[in-house]
Amino acid sequence: MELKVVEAQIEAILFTMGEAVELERIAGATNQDPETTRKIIHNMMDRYGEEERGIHIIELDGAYQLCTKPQMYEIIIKLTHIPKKHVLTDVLLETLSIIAYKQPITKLQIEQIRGVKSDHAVNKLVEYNLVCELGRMEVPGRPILFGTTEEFLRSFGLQSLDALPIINPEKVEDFKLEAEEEMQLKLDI
Amino acid sequence: MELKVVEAQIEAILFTMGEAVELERIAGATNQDPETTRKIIHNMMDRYGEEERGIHIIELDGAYQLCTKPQMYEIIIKLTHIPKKHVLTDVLLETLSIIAYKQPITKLQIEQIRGVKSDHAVNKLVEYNLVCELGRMEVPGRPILFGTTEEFLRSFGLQSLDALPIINPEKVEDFKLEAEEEMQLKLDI
Amino acid sequence: MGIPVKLEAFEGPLDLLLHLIDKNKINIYDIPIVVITEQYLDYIRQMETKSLEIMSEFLVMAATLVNIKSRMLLPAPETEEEEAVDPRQELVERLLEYKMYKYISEELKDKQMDASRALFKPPTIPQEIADYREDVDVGALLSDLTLAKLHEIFRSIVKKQVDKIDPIRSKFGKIEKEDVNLAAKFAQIQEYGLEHRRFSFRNLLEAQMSKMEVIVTFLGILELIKIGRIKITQECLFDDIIITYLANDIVQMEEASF
Repeated sequence: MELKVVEAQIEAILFTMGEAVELERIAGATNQDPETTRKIIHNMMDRYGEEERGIHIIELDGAYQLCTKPQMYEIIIKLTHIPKKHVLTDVLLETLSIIAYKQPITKLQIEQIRGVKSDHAVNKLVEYNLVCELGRMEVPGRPILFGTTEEFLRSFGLQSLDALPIINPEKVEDFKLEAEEEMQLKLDI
Repeated sequence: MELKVVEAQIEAILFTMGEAVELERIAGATNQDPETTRKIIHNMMDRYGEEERGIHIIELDGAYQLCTKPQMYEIIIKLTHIPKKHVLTDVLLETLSIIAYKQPITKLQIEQIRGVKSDHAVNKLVEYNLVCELGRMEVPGRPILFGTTEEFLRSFGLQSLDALPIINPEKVEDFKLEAEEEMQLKLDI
Repeated sequence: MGIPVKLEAFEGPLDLLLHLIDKNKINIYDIPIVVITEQYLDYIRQMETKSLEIMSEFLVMAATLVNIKSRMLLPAPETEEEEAVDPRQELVERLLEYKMYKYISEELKDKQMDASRALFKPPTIPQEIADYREDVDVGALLSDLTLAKLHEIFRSIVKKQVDKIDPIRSKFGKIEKEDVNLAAKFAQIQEYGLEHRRFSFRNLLEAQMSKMEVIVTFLGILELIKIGRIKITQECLFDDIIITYLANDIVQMEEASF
């Protein structure tokens, strides 16, 4: 087999495995004898080292691993420190309002109200520190109960949750009547 | 900064992050303007593609990710067990293609095209992270709008939604001709 | 008919219709409604589906076909300006659109096969970097959001919930769920135990009428083990479990720790 192809295979193996892979396993997968494989890998190591590359191959006790070069550490820090843009999407707003008014509430209950899986939205709100875990519900499975944080109250200048605007029970009644009338209309046609 | 150094930095970033990284973040970390960064990355993509390399860079809707070349698959499965991706049933594929082409789309609109209830299919696709909520449609009832995710692009090897197979108007014509040719009986009322 | 017909599973009414058109090798633009309608109704008759919802979707399509059929039998009304629209038009359009997506989903399937051969690598961010969490500026995040708006959003969700309740059907009577009396079942198992002393767990479960009864019986057995009134033995793995009743009387459920 052509040398270049074997090199590509070794690169792919080390990339996918992530961890250190023993020489014998690499040799077995690429159908080369171990000694040849070792030479090929060392040849690759030299090239990775010489060239301006971000990654290189290191040897660990007869095993090989791909990793970033130490001098790249700074750039990774820089990347992870770039502030991400955060926005409250409709999905997040909706989920937040349900949690604010219905707390303590489980993920399942939120999903029942919204009609769709809401894991992602709840996790994001937790990440944004607007929502937190309040404990667990004492039913089978012990699901987590969610509620709003102090940060949430502070942001809205609320002293406590009691200060949240209230949904008027009469309003709900109105909605019901409205819906009934609409339905009646449809039936009358 | 020397071009080679920036390239090495980009390689290190993509390797470390593993997942898709947005162009803006790469540009920010490497201190380049986005357009220059984009050119550098595309240049790298070409080189990775041409050279006998085991890995290459793919683009996903303005983000970039490192992965193995498809032809390396056989070698790698010799070494490691690769978890099976979700096998999509015909129902799920059908629903997914409607969402991909018609997004943003509501459940009701999907059902109108398919002629059957599609809750289960949509929920499964959301669960598999192939489909997500995009917001709400501003009509009475404010139904949820669905669209495809980055994971969808990745799983189907698409750079962006523009890379979706095209529904060619000629294809419609083809279907018609096909049917006519095959026609053995032309019954009419 | 007497001929066993193996019904294929159709995803929905359009799927079935496409199959019929395909089977008869006819042009989708020129569906012979009479033939297709008859075959369609035939399929529905043979269909064994317990789901009313699925069935009703097929029936709606059947009704549409019958409707088209009847409209085609009637003479087209003479209008001067408009050209009479073929009643099949809308159906053909829907069918074509559906057929397109079926075709596309096959294309996507191939793409997925190809794409699944590319392998990715999990992130390997050094721990100390991964631990870094920038503070989210909650103030900026909520800058456009007022309490009134939050309230409005919640109200519209509540309204949506209310809308979902069908005011007509919600007033219909309910189908009562069967009532399994836990206490009675608990006593019953013990009576059975007093009488038989050694008995098969499997037989006991098989004697139950419903899933709910099986569950309650199982719970009862667990409780009786816990309070030491029975013991169980099993010869081999997956063998039947033999229950031995140890006590000489019956305890009420209140005395047990349910």
